Amino acid sequence: MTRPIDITLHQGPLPPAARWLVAGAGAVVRFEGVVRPTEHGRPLAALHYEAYEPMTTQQLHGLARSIVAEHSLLGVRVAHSIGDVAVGEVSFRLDVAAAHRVEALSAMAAFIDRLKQQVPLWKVPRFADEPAGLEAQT
Amino acid sequence: MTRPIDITLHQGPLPPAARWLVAGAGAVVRFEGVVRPTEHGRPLAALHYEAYEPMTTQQLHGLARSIVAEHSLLGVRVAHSIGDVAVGEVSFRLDVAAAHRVEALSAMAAFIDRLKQQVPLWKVPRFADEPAGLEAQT
Amino acid sequence: MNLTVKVFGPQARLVGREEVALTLDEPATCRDVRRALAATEPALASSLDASRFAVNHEYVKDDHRVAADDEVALIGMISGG
Amino acid sequence: MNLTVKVFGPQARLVGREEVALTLDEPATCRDVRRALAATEPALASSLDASRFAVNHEYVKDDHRVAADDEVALIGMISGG
Repeated sequence: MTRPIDITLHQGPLPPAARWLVAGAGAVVRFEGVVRPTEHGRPLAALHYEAYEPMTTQQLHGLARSIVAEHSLLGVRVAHSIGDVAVGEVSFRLDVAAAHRVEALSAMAAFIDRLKQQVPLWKVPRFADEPAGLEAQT
Repeated sequence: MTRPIDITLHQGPLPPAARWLVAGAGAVVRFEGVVRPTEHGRPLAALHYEAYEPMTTQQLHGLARSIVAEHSLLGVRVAHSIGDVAVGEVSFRLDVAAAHRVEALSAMAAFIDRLKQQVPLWKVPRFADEPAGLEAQT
Repeated sequence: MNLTVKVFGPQARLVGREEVALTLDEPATCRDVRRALAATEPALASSLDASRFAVNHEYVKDDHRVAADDEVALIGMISGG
Repeated sequence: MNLTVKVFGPQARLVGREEVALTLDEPATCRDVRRALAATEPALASSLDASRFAVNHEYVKDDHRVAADDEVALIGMISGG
């Protein structure tokens, strides 16, 4: 049986995605990470995301394969922004499909925990009260 | 601050829903329950869902209010099918918005656990190899 | 006292209908309803202990008194989601 | 041996550029790279211990030997999602 894994790095905010259905799945769970209006209480304009390709995509693939195997998933789909993502926009989306909800929810928590530990992705705040700095050159 | 709660019972399978964004949310999580192809190994045609209105909607509202308070959510949106939902179609959708992912994911697990314990919703299998029975009259 | 109890989902299939008519001595509580259902509808035996009653759309305990004009519902074998 | 180390995100902002040039005695391991970075870039002091190295796009341990033509990257202060 095919266990679809789909990894995308997308320049700028993630556009809305269609429903993702996987044959045999009873539970499809989607996580969307949205840029919040403040960081440590200071108003944000945007977050600037960086990746280190091809390592970032390779690590995301490896993580997805591990999580699929450990949680008996039917599929995983990941999209992450690079570049600027303004407040209120979506920078990260994770879709998980499983036969039952328990695996889907535990897989989602595990994926995000390990993403934050091991996948080369960085964010740099662009505060609302500062001009574009070094980020503008990168 | 408004904590939006939206409860819908929908006749038949749930149509695709647009992205749901809530001001200030950093994590928006969507769960979709899909009718699986078999039940106890026997091929299904559909599940037939029943509610007991207005109690079902009242219980869903009460559960949503509790979960919002216990997990500091920014909003909850619930849609559940009544009537027939064919294999592969969506019968249940739960959207949860929170500042951070930990609350959103724990709220989602808690909501579904308690939904299954306390909300008057029933399902009756329609197997692929049997004619429509009593269900057709209800 | 004559009382009808609404039943739903798999329990409605087990008893073959969506309401069960009972005759109870007064005063009656949901505990009496439970006993009368067990006696009248043996098909509910395996699921009745794990079922609750709602009276007028609110969950109640088994010592809740019921009146003939109450809307009584058996809430059992639920499985939303 | 001359080696450049790629740095990213907040660490690139801390050092003011995206690559740090180092001169190392041979043979050199990532442990030597870490020491040289600490000496060259004091701004990395607070985050260097919690950072890892990737050589040619694979995570490596600190005893990994590096060569002048390796692509060495400091992977620290990551925060995807």
